[in-house]
Amino acid sequence: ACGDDSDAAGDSGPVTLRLGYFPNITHAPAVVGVEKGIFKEKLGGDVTLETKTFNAGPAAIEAVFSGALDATYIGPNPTVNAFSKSKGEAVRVVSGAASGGVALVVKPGITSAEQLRGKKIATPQLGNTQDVALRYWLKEKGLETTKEGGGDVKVVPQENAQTVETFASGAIDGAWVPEPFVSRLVNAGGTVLVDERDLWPDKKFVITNLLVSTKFLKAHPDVVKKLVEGQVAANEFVNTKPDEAQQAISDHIGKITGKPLDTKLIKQAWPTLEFTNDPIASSLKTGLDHAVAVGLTQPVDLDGLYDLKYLNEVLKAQGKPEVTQP
Amino acid sequence: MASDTLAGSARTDAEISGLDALEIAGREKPPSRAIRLWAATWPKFAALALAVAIWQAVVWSGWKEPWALPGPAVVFEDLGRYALSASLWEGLATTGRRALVGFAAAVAVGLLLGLGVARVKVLRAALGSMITALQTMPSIAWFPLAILLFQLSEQAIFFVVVLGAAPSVANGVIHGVDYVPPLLVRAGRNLGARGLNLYRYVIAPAALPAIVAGLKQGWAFAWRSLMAGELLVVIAERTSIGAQLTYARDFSDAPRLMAIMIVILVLGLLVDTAFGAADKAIRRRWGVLDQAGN
Amino acid sequence: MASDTLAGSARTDAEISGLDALEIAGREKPPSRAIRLWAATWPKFAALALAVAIWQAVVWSGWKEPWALPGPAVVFEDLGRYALSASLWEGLATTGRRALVGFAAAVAVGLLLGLGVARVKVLRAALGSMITALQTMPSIAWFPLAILLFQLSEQAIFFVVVLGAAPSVANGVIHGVDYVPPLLVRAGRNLGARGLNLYRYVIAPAALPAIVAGLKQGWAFAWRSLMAGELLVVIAERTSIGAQLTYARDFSDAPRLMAIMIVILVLGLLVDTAFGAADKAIRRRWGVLDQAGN
Amino acid sequence: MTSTTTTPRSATGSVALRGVTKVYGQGEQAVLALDGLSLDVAPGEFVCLVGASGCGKSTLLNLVAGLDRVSGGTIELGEGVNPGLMFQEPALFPWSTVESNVEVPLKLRGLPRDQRKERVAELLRTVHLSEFGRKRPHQLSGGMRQRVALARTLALDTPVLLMDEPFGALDAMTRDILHDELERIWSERKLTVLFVTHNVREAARLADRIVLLSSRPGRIIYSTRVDVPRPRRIDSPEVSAIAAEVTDRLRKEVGRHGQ
Amino acid sequence: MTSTTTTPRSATGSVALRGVTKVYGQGEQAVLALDGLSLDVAPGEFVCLVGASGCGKSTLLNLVAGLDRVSGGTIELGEGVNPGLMFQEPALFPWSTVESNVEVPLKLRGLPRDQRKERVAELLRTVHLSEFGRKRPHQLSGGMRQRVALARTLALDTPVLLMDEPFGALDAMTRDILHDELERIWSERKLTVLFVTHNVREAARLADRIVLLSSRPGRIIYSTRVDVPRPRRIDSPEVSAIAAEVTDRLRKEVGRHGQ
Ligand SMILES: Nc1ncnc2c1ncn2[C@@H]1O[C@H](COP(=O)(O)OP(=O)(O)OP(=O)(O)O)[C@@H](O)[C@H]1O
Ligand SMILES: Nc1ncnc2c1ncn2[C@@H]1O[C@H](COP(=O)(O)OP(=O)(O)OP(=O)(O)O)[C@@H](O)[C@H]1O
Ligand SMILES: [Mg+2]
Ligand SMILES: [Mg+2]
Repeated sequence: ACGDDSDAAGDSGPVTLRLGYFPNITHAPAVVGVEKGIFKEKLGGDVTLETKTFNAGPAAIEAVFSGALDATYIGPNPTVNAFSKSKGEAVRVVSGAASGGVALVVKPGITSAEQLRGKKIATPQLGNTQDVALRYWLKEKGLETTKEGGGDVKVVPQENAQTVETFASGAIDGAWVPEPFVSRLVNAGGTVLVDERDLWPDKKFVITNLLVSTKFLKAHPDVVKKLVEGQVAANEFVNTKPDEAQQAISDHIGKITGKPLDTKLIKQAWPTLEFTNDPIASSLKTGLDHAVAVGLTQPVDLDGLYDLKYLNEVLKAQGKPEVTQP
Repeated sequence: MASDTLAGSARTDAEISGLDALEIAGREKPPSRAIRLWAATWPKFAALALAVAIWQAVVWSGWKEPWALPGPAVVFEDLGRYALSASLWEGLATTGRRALVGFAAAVAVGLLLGLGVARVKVLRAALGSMITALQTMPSIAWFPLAILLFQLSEQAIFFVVVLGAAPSVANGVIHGVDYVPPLLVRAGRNLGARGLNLYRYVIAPAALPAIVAGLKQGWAFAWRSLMAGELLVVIAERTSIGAQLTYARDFSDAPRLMAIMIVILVLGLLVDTAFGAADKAIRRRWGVLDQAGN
Repeated sequence: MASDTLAGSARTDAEISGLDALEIAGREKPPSRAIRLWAATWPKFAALALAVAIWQAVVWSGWKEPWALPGPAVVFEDLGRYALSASLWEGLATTGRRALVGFAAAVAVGLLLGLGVARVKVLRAALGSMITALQTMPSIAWFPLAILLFQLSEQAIFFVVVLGAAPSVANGVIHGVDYVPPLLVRAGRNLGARGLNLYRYVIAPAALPAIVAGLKQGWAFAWRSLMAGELLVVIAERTSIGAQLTYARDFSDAPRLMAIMIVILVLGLLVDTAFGAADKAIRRRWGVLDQAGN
Repeated sequence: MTSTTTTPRSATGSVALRGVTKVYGQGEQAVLALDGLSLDVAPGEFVCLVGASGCGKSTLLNLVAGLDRVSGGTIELGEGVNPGLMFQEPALFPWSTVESNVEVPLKLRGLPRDQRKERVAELLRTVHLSEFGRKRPHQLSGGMRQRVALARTLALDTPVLLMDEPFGALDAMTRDILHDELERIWSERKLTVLFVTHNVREAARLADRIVLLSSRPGRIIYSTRVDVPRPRRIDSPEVSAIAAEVTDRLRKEVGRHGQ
Repeated sequence: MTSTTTTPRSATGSVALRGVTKVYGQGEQAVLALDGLSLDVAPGEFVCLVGASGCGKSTLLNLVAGLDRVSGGTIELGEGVNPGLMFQEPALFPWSTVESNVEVPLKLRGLPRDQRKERVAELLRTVHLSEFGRKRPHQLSGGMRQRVALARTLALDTPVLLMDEPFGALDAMTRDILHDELERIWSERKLTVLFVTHNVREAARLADRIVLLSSRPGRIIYSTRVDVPRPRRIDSPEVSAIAAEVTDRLRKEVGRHGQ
């Protein structure tokens, strides 16, 4: 494992950075950064970049835990799980990547929370951000839910792919899901009842952030800084040349899945997402509070999760506004 | 102790190789029931102790961080908590019921399919190879169809379980029927067994060992399909082992994951014990028990 | 055509039940190779045509929206596009290589494990029941361990495949060895076969049918484990059938999903044909071929 | 190979073979086991088949029992007759006890349970295995298995019995006893018996007629009536004389073939 | 059950049984098959065992061959002697051709390929099955299978041969021929033979000594030397006389048992 072989915090010698991400629209900066060679360029000749793609968070976290991965783009839930399960030791968030892109899509005809009474609403996974967001929102609207799926509104956690199938077949009445599933449900005849951005201050909440293993961060802070540079540059690219970025995403997904993703779908989902370097730490914290409020988790201490020093150095050097370190 | 031919003759001793010695040792009559029980039990405990010891040693070596690879103490502590919680027992109840119903359905389908394919030429030509092909289809490929057909009901889970396990059972039946000694089939026919009676009196009992083997493989397929299928439908207020397994992984909860793995292993052991007893009974009847040395 | 005893005697005709008639029909010598080939082929095509026809009928009935259940035309069109694209062939190459290597490893492990457990009493007592228990462990439970042990390399995938398939192979071996007729073992021993030679000349060939059956089940387990394991990690933009299957589902791409299912079925059919040929060769040698009617 | 289709005859217990030919395998591998064999067995007749090893005796019985198809010629049996065949090997069901093995044909005939039990006990007594009813085949000696097979075949209660070396694995005494039993049953039930044996004295002891088959391909080369009055004794001079004559013929045949 | 441990003797080919007891099963199910049987076979001796069906003859051979454990007593064989056993059933390997079946013991002795082929051909000639080398067991007749088993046992080339009704399924002529062959091989190679048969004439034709076993449990009740000079003929008056005497004894034994 290359991550462990240079324990001395030296910056010399060849280093391999093993980076994980999902071939997915919410991971656009990662996909574009890899596809367009932005990371390679920023990391320079001394650092070899190895990329791995994942289908779901747990495997990525397992890889980080086992030392098979040095950094990964990942959603807020696995981030919290990795941090809390390792008692705050294993991982650090060094940058944000994306915000937004989540909505409650329901069958046409449902126009208010009250109409959801007795209905079945899907979420990606019990206790994940979307699940919590749905339950908290319902609670605020005075609708009870239970962890086991009972209550006024029946919450059914299931894989997103399956949500599309069950929504299409009429087995569920709606779903609180991230992109690109929002767009896909809309295409399957759904209407957006709640755009989650509307529930957050500044319409911002984290959907993807960049995580590095603490070990790697300690051993190669310089490499992490270069990685963050790459992330910032990738976001720059994504935000300034959306068409090219969308094409790159489509091509990249095509390489892995054997079929390029329809750019129409990407275009449709694009406006709901915001690609920002700010990890929006407050939204993660708030989300956790909500989870505690709806009785899904015990309080978790997130102190020390964020290490935004490098991000702020990079932003400062580029004359961009820094983000607040919580 | 009785002396014997082999011990009494030097040449044999010299020629006996390691494995042979074990085989012959196995053939000796055990002096008592207690010793027999002990002989059957201690290797299990030894194996278990060895496995736990190696595990503990690896953990102590500091090879991986404790959150990546928790030690036995942590896992067994979590297992204890898990065993005291309602979720294990409720999960077991739900999953166990589904496993039994699904497996029963799979066995029914598999037996019929297997018998049909094994003895009816046209069916064999048409479906024979399809059975293994179906067997290789991963459960998730059936999920969309399951949902189309059964929506979010338990039937969807059973559908996946049956599609996973029935081919295995059918293959066991076909294999068994294919290798029924022709002499016994002839004997049965001559004794007046035709059609269904031939199955009942000759083919089924002759194929029984292979059918039991097929059932065992089918159980494994059924259980694995169930573990996947239980994610398909998380029915209101009903927790299940399959869902708990995935949640443990989703939450990166290594101790709980390993606790559930232990539960699955224990269940597997229990089921195997049942199959093993059935198989042993058959082998005793057929007179092929002694040779294997137990 | 030759007349025969059964046709020549009215009593038998009257007594023959439906199934029996088919069996007897099967025993008649086919007049030529062409007709034999035709007899083996038409039921397959008939079954295929029937399946496609039912599918088309369901689609035409408008039971489900076309994007939920696409019709044969759409799927076959997509299959054509898929077959012309590089991704199918690259995926097949990657997955096929993994399947072969993983299966080979599983067979090696399974055979050794099976032989050891079948013949060494202590091992059987210690590990016998564990084999089925391991078999029931779903692949996803092994993923964390696979990553711990092998990081994100292909070995992690092989690990999952071997853990999935080896128990199945081992169970086949154990079953085969358990049912070797004791008379043949005695004959072998008396002819001077001890230790390894006894395996080589008696036990292995006698258990071969059951071992082949175990290998077939093992292949199904290996393939399913592989389909799951390929999601574990996608190495350096390398596409694979398993990844394509899951992504097709993730993207709700029903036609592509069904196209991949067809590819998997065809692969399964090919593999089964190979196993079937091996089995038929064995049955011909053993003289148990005729009875099954093909 | 010529062949004709025929209609069943009415005489129960009669067996008629017309130009029966049997070829095993195909092409170069083909073995001509029987070549145009014709044989008429009258109802109630006891015919012993004698012939060299591999000359087609078992093949013939299998064909008459309807377990194999003739390659040419026809075999006619009385209407509704299902001949009982005692195979050359015991062919017992290894998964059942001795009792259950003998019970199978009774069950298949739908006999009620108590009648079955009674009949099984009676048959096991006939073959002197009453104490072994609850044993399994693998716990028996070779000769015992053969006797169980005999009991099972007798349980069929058919008018035509085909027996393939039924007493080959038995000692002389047990065999003598079973000869008497078989003769008794045969005459009581007026059975037609086709009996294969290598023991020429046995043939002379039991048969109305002895038929000698030639070596591959099997054809009838000699046939003789045994006119010794019953009851006969296997070591009586008359039986010995007949046996000597048949042995002589057999010797000539095998000798001819050997050259 | 008493038992003693013994040291191997030196005389190759000798077989010595001392108070051999064999019990099958346990508890109530137990069957006493042999009860304190003692028998000495000198090197080069041809001993025939005769006894009623189920009296323990096959059991005895299995014990001598080391395939089963005695329940009491000891069996001593010459140093390094591995007796060849021809089972009551052919026990051929169904997956191999006739040739390969016969070749197995030669392979296991590590004979080079061309010597093996030669020896197999010679053995198949001995049992008159040269044309059937490439067939599989299921394509043979019962008697043919038995002859293949004989060839395979002879291929073992051991000084002690145990034969369990080796010619039971053969016609008289083939049997005569094989008697001659066996006698030739026996005298050429100075074999020790323990030969189970139900055919008392066969015993008188072949044996130096005939041993009669009682019915369950098996014990030796009678033993006689056959002093007829070789070569003998099976239908010679001397052989017949001995056979008659043994039959008489056997009859008495079975009769006694029957009461
Ligand atoms: N299934 C088969 N396939 C090929 N050849 C066969 C088959 N069955 C029998 N034969 C051949 O047919 C011939 C006659 O065999 P059959 O068993 O009828 O002889 P048999 O007269 O009963 O001999 P035996 O007295 O030795 O039992 C033999 O040459 C044998 O090799
Ligand atoms: N495996 C076994 N389990 C229980 N009993 C057995 C077993 N094998 C043999 N016996 C019993 O031991 C006795 C002797 O059997 P054995 O086979 O030695 O007889 P045999 O003298 O060879 O008879 P035959 O002439 O009929 O072959 C019989 O009563 C038989 O039932
Ligand atoms: Mg025969
Ligand atoms: Mg015997």
